[in-house]
Amino acid sequence: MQTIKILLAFIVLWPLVGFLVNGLGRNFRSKKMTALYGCGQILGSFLASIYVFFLVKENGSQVATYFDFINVGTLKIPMSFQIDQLSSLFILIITGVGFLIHVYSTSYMRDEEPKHYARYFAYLNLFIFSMLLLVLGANYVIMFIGWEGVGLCSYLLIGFWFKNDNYNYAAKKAFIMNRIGDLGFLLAVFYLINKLGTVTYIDVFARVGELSSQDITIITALLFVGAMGKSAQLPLYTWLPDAMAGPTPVSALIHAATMVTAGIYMIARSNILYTMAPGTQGFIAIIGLATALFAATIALKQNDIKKVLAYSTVSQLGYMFLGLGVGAYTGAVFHVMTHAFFKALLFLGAGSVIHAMHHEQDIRKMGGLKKFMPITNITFLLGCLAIAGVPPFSGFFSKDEILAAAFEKNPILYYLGVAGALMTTFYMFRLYAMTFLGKFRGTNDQEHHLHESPSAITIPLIILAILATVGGFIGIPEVFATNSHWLEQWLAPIFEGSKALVEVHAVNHSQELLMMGVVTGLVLITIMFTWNKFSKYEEKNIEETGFVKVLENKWYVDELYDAIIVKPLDGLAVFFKNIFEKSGIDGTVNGVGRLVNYSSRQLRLVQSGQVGNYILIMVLSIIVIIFIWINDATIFRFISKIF
Amino acid sequence: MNAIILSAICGVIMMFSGIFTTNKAIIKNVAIIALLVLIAGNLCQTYSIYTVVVDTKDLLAFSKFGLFFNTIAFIATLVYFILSGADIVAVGDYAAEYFALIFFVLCGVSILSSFNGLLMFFIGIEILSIPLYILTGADKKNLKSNEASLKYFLMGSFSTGIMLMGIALVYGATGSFGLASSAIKSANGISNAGILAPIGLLLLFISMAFKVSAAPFHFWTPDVYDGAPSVFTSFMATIVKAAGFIAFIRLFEAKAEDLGPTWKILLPIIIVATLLVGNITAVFQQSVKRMLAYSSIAQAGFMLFALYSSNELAQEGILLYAAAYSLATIGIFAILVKMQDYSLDGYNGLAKTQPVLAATNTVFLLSLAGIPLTAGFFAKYYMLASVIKNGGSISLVIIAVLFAAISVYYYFKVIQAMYFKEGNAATYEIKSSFKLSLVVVAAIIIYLGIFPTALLGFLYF
Amino acid sequence: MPIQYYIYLALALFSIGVVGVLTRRNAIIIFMCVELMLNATNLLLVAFSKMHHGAALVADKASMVGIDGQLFVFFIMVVAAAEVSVGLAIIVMMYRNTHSVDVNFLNRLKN
Amino acid sequence: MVPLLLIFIPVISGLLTFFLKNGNAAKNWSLVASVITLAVGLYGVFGSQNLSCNVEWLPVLGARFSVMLDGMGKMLTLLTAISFPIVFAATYNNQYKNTNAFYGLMLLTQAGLMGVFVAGDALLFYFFWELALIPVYFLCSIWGGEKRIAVTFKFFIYTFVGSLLMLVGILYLYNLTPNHTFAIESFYALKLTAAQQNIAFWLFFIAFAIKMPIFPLHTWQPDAYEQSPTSVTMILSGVMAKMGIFAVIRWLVPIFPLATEKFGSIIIILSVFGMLYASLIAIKQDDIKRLIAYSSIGHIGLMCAAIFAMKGIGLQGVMVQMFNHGINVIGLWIVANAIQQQLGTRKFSELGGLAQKAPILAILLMVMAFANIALPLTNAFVGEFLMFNGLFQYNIWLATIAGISIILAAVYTLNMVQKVFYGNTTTKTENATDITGNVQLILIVLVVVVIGFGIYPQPLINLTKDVVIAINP
Amino acid sequence: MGIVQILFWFLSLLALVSALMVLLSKNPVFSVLWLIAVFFAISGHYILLNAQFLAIVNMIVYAGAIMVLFLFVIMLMNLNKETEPQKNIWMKIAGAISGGCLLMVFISLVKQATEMNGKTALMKDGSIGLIGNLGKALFSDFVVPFEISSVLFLSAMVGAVVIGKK
Repeated sequence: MQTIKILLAFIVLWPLVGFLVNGLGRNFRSKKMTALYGCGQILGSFLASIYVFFLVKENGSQVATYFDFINVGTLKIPMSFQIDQLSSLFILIITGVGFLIHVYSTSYMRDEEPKHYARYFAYLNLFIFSMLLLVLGANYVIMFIGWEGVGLCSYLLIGFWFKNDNYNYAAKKAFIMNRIGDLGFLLAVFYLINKLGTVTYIDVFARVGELSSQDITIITALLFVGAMGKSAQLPLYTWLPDAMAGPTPVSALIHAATMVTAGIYMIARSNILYTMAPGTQGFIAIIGLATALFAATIALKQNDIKKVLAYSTVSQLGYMFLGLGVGAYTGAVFHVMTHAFFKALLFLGAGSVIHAMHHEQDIRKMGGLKKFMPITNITFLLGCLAIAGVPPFSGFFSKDEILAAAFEKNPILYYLGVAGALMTTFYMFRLYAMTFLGKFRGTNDQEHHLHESPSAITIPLIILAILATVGGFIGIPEVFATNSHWLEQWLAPIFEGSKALVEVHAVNHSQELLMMGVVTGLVLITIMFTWNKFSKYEEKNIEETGFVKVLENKWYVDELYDAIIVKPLDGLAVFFKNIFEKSGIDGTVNGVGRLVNYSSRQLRLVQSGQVGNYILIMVLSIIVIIFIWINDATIFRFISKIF
Repeated sequence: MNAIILSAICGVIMMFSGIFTTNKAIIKNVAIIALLVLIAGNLCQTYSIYTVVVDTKDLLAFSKFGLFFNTIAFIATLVYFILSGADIVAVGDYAAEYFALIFFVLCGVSILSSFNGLLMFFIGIEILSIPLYILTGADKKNLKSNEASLKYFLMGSFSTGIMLMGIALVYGATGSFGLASSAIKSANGISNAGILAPIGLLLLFISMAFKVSAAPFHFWTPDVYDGAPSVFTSFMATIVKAAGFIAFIRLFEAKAEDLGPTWKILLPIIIVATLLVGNITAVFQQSVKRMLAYSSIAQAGFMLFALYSSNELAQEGILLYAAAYSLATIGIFAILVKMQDYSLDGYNGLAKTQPVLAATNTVFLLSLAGIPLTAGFFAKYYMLASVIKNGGSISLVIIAVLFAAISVYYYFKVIQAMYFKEGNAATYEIKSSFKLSLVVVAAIIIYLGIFPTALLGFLYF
Repeated sequence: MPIQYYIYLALALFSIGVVGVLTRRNAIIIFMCVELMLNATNLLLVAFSKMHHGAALVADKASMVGIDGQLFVFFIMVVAAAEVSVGLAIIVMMYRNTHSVDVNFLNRLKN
Repeated sequence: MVPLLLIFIPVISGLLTFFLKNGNAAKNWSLVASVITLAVGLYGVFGSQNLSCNVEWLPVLGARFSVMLDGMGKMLTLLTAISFPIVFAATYNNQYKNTNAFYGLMLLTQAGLMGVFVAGDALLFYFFWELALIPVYFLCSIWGGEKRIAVTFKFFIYTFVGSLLMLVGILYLYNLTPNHTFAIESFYALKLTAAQQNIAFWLFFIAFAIKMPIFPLHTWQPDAYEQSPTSVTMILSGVMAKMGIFAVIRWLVPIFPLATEKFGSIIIILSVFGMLYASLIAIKQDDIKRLIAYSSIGHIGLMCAAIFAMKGIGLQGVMVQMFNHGINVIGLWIVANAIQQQLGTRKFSELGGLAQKAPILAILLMVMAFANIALPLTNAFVGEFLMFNGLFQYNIWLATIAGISIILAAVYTLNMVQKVFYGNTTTKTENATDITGNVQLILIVLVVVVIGFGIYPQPLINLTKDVVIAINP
Repeated sequence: MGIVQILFWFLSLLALVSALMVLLSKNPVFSVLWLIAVFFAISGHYILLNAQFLAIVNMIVYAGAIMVLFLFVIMLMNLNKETEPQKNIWMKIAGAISGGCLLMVFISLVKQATEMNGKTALMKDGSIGLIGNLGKALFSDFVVPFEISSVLFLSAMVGAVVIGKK
């Protein structure tokens, strides 16, 4: 117990130390030191995580409580970590992939001046810290801390090159969109506190029975809103493509491998709640699938290498939510993992390309890079195959598991899912072909400088490529071998609660095999088609029209949001500021003052200086007073109502 | 009785001192000494050390309240002499006579604080008024002064006429000029009071309202205060006015019932009207002197609360109010007299040229505005408290405080001029002794603002 | 004589005085009208004193009730005399400076 | 004993300051004095036992000079004690004409604030309430911006009307107390009828609402904050705004339970609307000071709403937030002051790219800004989390609507950060330098406090727990 | 209708008429003379009421001293002809009307004053008006106001000097 407590503290705090050291020392430490330190910290956490992983293997889930974060009346929110099969898996992914990307960054960011270089690593470490907090937290509040923390880091890293205002806008957009989600998350937490008086996972899941089904539905829905923001689902996905403003390794780490999967983690974590809320589950499934397809369609016509990957990320996340929606929690987590591998790989590959192309991101200006950068080429190709779901690459297994579960729920979901998969294959290979095949379309001096990236970049690529290739084998479906789904067994304790609630009757094997075969066939066909369509791609700038144009412009979603949300709010704000506040409220206040002044100016005219008038007024008022008095004082009575 | 006799004698002494010397400094000092004697005499009676025994046949009745008010009035006068004495003698050639008249006024004050019948009341009012007509016109070459005095005189005598008619009617109805009898009469019901008595009281009330410048009988106040020589304005606006209120209260605390329920309605209207006229009109004044005239109307509105809720809290209150208001106003006028330009702009930047004056003046103004830590706050406090204690209407109190807020508006205009506006306010030469006495007065005001009971403590034994 | 008569008479004189004060602009005449008002009250007081006296006589032949009313009148005359001396002095002073006793010219003091 | 010291150290040192002719002497002297006060305040929080003092004052009126420190009082006096030295140190380089008067008045203000927080007698409370106001009036009118006189005057009259109404209310209650006393206990002991409560409640509440300020009584506030000298603004928003909140908790809610329940909904709706309203306006501001002013209206609105929700957890949140908001907003003002002192402008349109020129300032502001939008692990998060909880328990929809302000807060705060620190430098900022040592030091201290209470808020909660239980068992 | 009644009505009429003439006559001197007439009428009333002392005093002090003083002043300023330029007619009307209203109000009052019904003023009888009784009362019960009124005269005297002296 004690060891685990210390270990977890170490895993979480070690990157924080890295952040502090790099951050504070950024002015007087060499890049080498910084890089070494930045990576070292994560490596430390990674190794610790491996150890923890095995500890968990031995003695299962444990909770390490450190101190009372908030302790008000009946509400107790301890600062405590819960390490179990799920979180141990995630911390492995985070620290592992994180480490690779740190290594990659050392070389990728080397052109920065030392202090910004250090700032970069500080942010990156801080991100790892928050992400670990997110997954390790033993209650929703701790998770929320990490949840917002990663948002902060993504804000900082997207806006890393803060001189460029567009980047800043992108960063701001990301943060605010996340906040919208966070509000949902918070409300869910309030709801829990309001109903159960606790937010600790164990208690909540234990006492879930006390909640009415309606409560559960509301809570889960609100939590899912949070997930929408963080994991870029419809309608809150638009920040993710813009987030590509940040440095490419950041996109790889935050916007592909780890942060954006926080939503999936959260739902997997609270799977019991979701299983008990079929309504929400259906909703999630639909949103997930819709996102998957929608993003895929957009990706079809993007020409910015990172944008394509961004949209594919959104779409893949959609798949994961589809998985969650149909109750394939394992599948979703599985896909998170594989996706972490191959999407990180793809991003890093893209980064390598961009690096070689001197920050040229438009694939129409590329092509034929195969011969210039072989390693990148190979690894990237592997990544594409993985994401396309070609057996036996990792993507195949995870995606297949989700689709199978989807078919289980409702064949339509399945067919649409397959369609999405094919689109994925299409745009990925379009990307690959346009980048690496054909002949080079860039400028000459670009061509001269083309070269393979240094080892600090290629080694992570290779490692990730291997993972992307073989990573799938930890979850071989029943079809091929019994009890071979290691991941499922590993995660079983987490999902047993849900399992108990809904009985899963797997698709019979023959049908599953058939489906696999068909899909694989389709995928291969698509690959061939795109391969030779785009390998001889010639740049022809003819104005696209009709539907294609809509796709190119991403369905005009940003414009739509601008029109229906941003503009009206803006107008309202302006109205409040310039009219309502100035003339309305303040006007009334000043109006009182003006009234006093005005009446003063009028009243002083009575003081005419004429004794005659004075006495006249006196006499008149005497008359009035007496007159009213003798007439039974009715008027006085009336006034007495006032006083 | 001491006070009445002594003040009369002091007046005579001052008259003759004018014959023996023309040195104004001496005259002033004589006056101060005489006043000290007067105060001593009055205190002798207050603490029943020695009292001149005169069988007044029930025409006068000396209460602790009245005697204590005398003390306050005399001390206020002392402060007034000390601060403005030099300016009094500077008004004209008749230094001694001015002091004599002031002493006669004080005689009237002490009568008004002890009358026990309409006869003495009437004589007291007249003794109070007639010297004032003269003091108002003391600056003979100044047309404003003349005009003020004539206006004051005409309207004053007119109100005297009304007062007498009131007295006559009361006499007709009750058959006596005493305060007590009609109180007894009213004890067994308003029905017996008939109509003439209440109407008589109404006329009396109106004439008194005139004396204390309550709307709508306030018209003389701004003109007279504005026209009269500033030093005498200061005297009129403070001691005389306070005395008027004492008379008012002593006259009506016994008789209010005769007016029946309407009484409790008529008064609020008068109060609100007075507050309204005073505060609102003051806002626009450019001349500080005139602004103070209106502010004195506003203050009168507040003092009327003591009449509205005639309980012992109100009595203490009116004493405190008299003290606080008199001290502050005397101080402000003493400074005003030193200014070369009475307009608001004349005060611009006084804080730089005369920091002490500015500071003390600020204290006085804060006191008038009723800001806590100054005596003025507790003065207003007592008024409001007395109303609420009588279960009087909250709404009336709220109206009152809102007007108090308005009063802050114009008092602070002066403060703004002194501290925040650029300019160099021109003053006549100022003795350091003057500054010192100003500081002392300010200190007293602040002390009373923290321990008001120090003043009122006398009443509790 | 019924007391009402005297009351009416006095009030009538009083009102005439008031009218005079209101309608004339010669300071002296205004002042005279004020004197008229005073006299009206004097008359009323005397009448009342006699009224009370008469009421009291019924009970006690030697009663002096009502004497205070007449003495009050006496004091009013005293005061009036004093007022007049001062008032006329003021008017004279005014006249010296402005060569007019017209109250309508008294308008230096106003807002 | 401690409360007396807390009041009289500032009073005496303040009065002495007026006689120090040398400006720097006055500065240092008042800095020292405030530090001493801080020491006493800390002693009051941790060490001391005898925390109340009750002596004769006006026996006739039933007013006693009774001061006492409970949890809330301790916390707020501590806030006051902390904020003054911080302000003095942070604005040490600001130059004022006749410095001694400035610092003297500042110390008197501190005395007034202290008094308000410790007063156990209604009349005394009213006295200090005004005493805190008068010096501020002079401070703002003499040392403020170009529109100072009019603006400050408005501010003064506005608040003065409020406090006069409160005075009427106090008198009203005083008159109802059996033995005619102003003691707070006897006010609590009053059993008021609904009718009585309905009158007196508003008399008190208006005064407090103006002070906080609550929509729609807030219009004096942005102007006043903008026009006052920044060090005064810090006090105004950091501490003085808390007077209103404090007063509601101490003098309103316990005395008028029925009215609180009856009018609570109205007030909460007003406050919530005010939050959104202020946040929206803040988005459109072009001036750092005005932006902070409006943002603080928003935060105060939340506190007020949480109070009237009358849920223990929410009240606890208010307690915590009173302290934390004070710290955070002072931090923001310090940044604003640093910028204005150095660049002579507060307009976003004229700023930009400061992150390159003044990285330290940028980082410190970043922390303050994120504290302002209640990011977790900053102190503000705890308070807002609890307050929203309370509001949520009161009414889900109100809480949801109020929650929108979380988003809006992010919008305007990030706007500010971006426009001031990011992007490219402008003509004004291109030769800016980083902040001076003292400001750095102060800001770092603040940041430490912000993060410290963000990670471990329990001390604040424990300090004020009893008060909450007393109000809402 | 006894002699008393006749005299009463005659004097009342005389008083009212001459009072009206006071404010109607243009020439101040005439006003003074009419006012004297009023005073005489009132003195007549006093005699009817058997208030002899007051009657005499009224003649001596008012008609004698005060009005003569008025006459002196008027002569001194020689206002003895049309001095008064035509004054704003509306003012006059307003004054007259309000004065009339005042009278109306008073009369209605007296009408309602039932407590006065049947009360009569004792005519040509009763000894309180006699100088001896008055003197006794004045120097016994009313000695204090009598003495104090000297202060009034003193101040009036001083005032007259201060103001009047060139």
